[in-house]
Amino acid sequence: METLPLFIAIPLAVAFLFPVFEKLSLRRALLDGLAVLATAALLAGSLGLLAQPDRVYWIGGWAPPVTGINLVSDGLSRLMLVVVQAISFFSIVFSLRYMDRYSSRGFYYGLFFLLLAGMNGVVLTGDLFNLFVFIEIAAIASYALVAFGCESEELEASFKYLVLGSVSSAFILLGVGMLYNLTGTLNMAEVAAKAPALSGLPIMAMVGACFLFGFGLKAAMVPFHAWLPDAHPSAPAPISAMLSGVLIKAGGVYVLFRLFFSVFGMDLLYARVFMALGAVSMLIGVLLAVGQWDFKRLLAYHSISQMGYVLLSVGVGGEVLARGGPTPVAALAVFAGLFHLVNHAAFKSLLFLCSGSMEYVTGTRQLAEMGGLSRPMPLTGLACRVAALSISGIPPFNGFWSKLLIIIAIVQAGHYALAALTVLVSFLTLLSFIKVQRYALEGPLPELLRSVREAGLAMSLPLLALAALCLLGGLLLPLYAGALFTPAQEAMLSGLNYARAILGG
Amino acid sequence: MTAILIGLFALLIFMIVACLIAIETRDLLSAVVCVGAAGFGLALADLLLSAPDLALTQMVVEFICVVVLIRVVVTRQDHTHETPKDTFALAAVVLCLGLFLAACGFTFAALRPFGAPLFAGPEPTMAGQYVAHGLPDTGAVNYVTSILLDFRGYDTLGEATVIFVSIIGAYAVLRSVGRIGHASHK
Amino acid sequence: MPTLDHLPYLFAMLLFVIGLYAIVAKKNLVKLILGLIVIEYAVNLFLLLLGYRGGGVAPILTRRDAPAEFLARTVDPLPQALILTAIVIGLGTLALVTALALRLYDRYGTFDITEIKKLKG
Amino acid sequence: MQATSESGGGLSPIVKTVARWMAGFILVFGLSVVLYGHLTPGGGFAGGVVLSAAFILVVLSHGRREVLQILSERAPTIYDGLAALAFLLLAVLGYAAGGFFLNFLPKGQPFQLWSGGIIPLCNLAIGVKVGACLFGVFAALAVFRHLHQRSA
Repeated sequence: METLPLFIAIPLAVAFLFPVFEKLSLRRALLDGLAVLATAALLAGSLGLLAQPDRVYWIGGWAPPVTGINLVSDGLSRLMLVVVQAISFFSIVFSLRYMDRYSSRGFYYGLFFLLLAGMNGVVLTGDLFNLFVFIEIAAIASYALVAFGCESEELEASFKYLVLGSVSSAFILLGVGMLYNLTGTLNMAEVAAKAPALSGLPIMAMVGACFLFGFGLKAAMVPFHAWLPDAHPSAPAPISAMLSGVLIKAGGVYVLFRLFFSVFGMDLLYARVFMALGAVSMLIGVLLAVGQWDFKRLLAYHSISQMGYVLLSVGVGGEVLARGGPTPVAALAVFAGLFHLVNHAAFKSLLFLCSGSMEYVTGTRQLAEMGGLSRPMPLTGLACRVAALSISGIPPFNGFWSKLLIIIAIVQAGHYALAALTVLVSFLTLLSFIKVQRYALEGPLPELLRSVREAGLAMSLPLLALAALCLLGGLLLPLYAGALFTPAQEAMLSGLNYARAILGG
Repeated sequence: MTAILIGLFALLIFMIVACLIAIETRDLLSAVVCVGAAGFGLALADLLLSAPDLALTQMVVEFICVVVLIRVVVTRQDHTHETPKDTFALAAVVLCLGLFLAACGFTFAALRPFGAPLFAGPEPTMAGQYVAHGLPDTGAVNYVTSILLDFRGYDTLGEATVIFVSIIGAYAVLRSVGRIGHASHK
Repeated sequence: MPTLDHLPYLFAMLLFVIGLYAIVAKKNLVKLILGLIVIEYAVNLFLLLLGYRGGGVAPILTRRDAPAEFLARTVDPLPQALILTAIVIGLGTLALVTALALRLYDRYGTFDITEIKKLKG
Repeated sequence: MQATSESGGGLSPIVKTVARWMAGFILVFGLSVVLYGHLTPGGGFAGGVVLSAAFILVVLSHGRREVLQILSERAPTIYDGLAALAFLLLAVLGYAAGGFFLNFLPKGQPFQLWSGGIIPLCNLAIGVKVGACLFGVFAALAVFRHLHQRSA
């Protein structure tokens, strides 16, 4: 029995059920149980998929020559699938308690599962238009979730996010239309098979620009980042963890990698654009983050900066590949980028969940109003420290290893200035997290917060689990790299072989 | 072909003028009506370009959109002063958009000319296969429907989901009480 | 440079640019929504133009048609299916954005985005 | 018309009766657009929008207060969810029969209402879904205004 469609069918079925459940006024425990069970099953399924070989599933039985829509499980999509399921599982467990602060639990779960279904659809699909449809599902669910608290700032952030997101979607659809006109197909593999004949035409630059703008906006790369620092902090904390932890990756960076590596084929121009976007995002993001006093807003700016690392590293890999440089260097750069992507998902979600835990008990997100929280909240304090050490790149946590690999790869590729920039940005990241430690966790406990306690096991457990992942993710890398990263890295490096593998030519 | 081109350009110019009026007029109600008119023009263009399914859908969707938007606008007073921002910024915006349009004009020469898509040529295309297999394999004589609900039924599931997301989202946003307990004071 | 063959595409893009202009330059929430609608029209029109075949007939078989001859004359049905999907997605976005705009109006008593920023203070 | 429905009173009895009759005709027209979607222009989406228009007409003519008495806030979302589930179920039934979204029913004779396998059923599910959804959005924006939260 083929399991790939279940990654979309299960979250959709669960999401469709929630309005019915609300009508029936079922007990809260039942809703919670269903949500946890569904995400846990999906997580187990995605881990099980890791052991299986690459495969393609043609929906409705329409395989070439009558090309229907296909689901593709290759190294890269399996990697993203695991990350999405893992973060969504932890976020749901965290929500059980945290969402007490909000009304309408049924709507919340409904939107959450639609967001999840949208991301799974994006990650698995092998069809350009289908990609657009599922990106819209994820995006519209995230617009609504950003405004879920119904406070004025949240509504405004959501409006801004929605307008910019819709414009980016329009550009994506334009790009899809042009590609369809040129190739007569929407299937990514078939487009990839025809792409070499089209390369060099000016229209391909237009198509590339449309996709770069569309997905760059969804990934919040720097010239297009204006919405993220408003939108991500406005959402409830588990949703911020989902948006920063996985949505900007699954709906932005992943698609950029898929399109530019597997469909268009990496060339020097695209690689340089990737590198430039990555470097600029990395620097501007961290510079804007240092001055922030709102904890979640600070984290949101760091998301821009950390995704810059990923794009820069992968861009360097693509550049080495395109100019015919040594393959091991390209492989290392791509590997480091993917490793950092996964690490960022772990520590950034952890940081957002920590901020949620602190907000839950203190009622504020302002660093200046907090202080000394590590004493009344030892577990949250510990998790928050681990995450801060990870994101600043302190050994032995996972962030250190991925940043080290990125810097080694950039040096080997001969870009010394970029390597120096990466080191500088790491240093600035460290500075801004020293500030977080200093004001939130250390120092005297303010009068108002004398009575705060840890918010309960349901909120602490996901924090501790993610903190353990941050520690072990780096130390145990040799054990799981072969199962998780190597196939993904190979899928990206093999470039246009993607088409051959799917079409069986 | 010439008659269709003339009709098409007339409709396009009508749509562009209607949209420009909609964007520049001060009265929101007339702006909504103008966009509705442009949508009506689009429905006519659909009919002209042999897409009756689209014409029907566009027309009914247009009706709903305009009713909803008018309902929103009509009872609410608006005091927006569209004072021109800063002439320099506005000029920069217009320049950027003009450059984008020029880039389109330059690069579109490589697209298939209007009226002669790949589908009409001898090359095998996705749509060509759908049309060849549409009647024998799905039994539907409306090819758009057979594509929507059979060959690409999965897309349609996604689309039905989008509508579901948007209504759940709209209901979530319209809740009168969002937060319980102490709201986060910023 | 484009000839008459590509001119319809450029008209669709002109419409697209008009919508973008509304989104970038206007300050009224309703105008922003109208800009989004115009952009959606433009993209739909662009896709439709891409699929048109000169002298084509609608992709619906009638009892009078001979199937083989019909297949050689029909316009490309695939873009039409895509546009139907895109129309519905646009409708969904419109519903959500209207709800947001209404809610913002209830909070601030205005559709003016600069006023909203000011009130937030 | 807008002003009266705003205050909740609705229009005169004659208008209400005519509107109800009209709504009936629109409903039948919408259903036929839905059911004949695989034979003529139309289909689930267009037909669903027509269905919602019938209900919207009734709401506009009868006014807020009367509608609120008979309509629960949650009704549209429930029908929406159930219809979406039905559509998903069709896909999953195909899955059980051999492939996700497999058209597993007999295709029938062309030009007959019962042809196209699962296509008419899909159209019906989508029609109900879109109708419920659009009516729900309209009702949320125009009738309910502020939804009362109910903790689940």
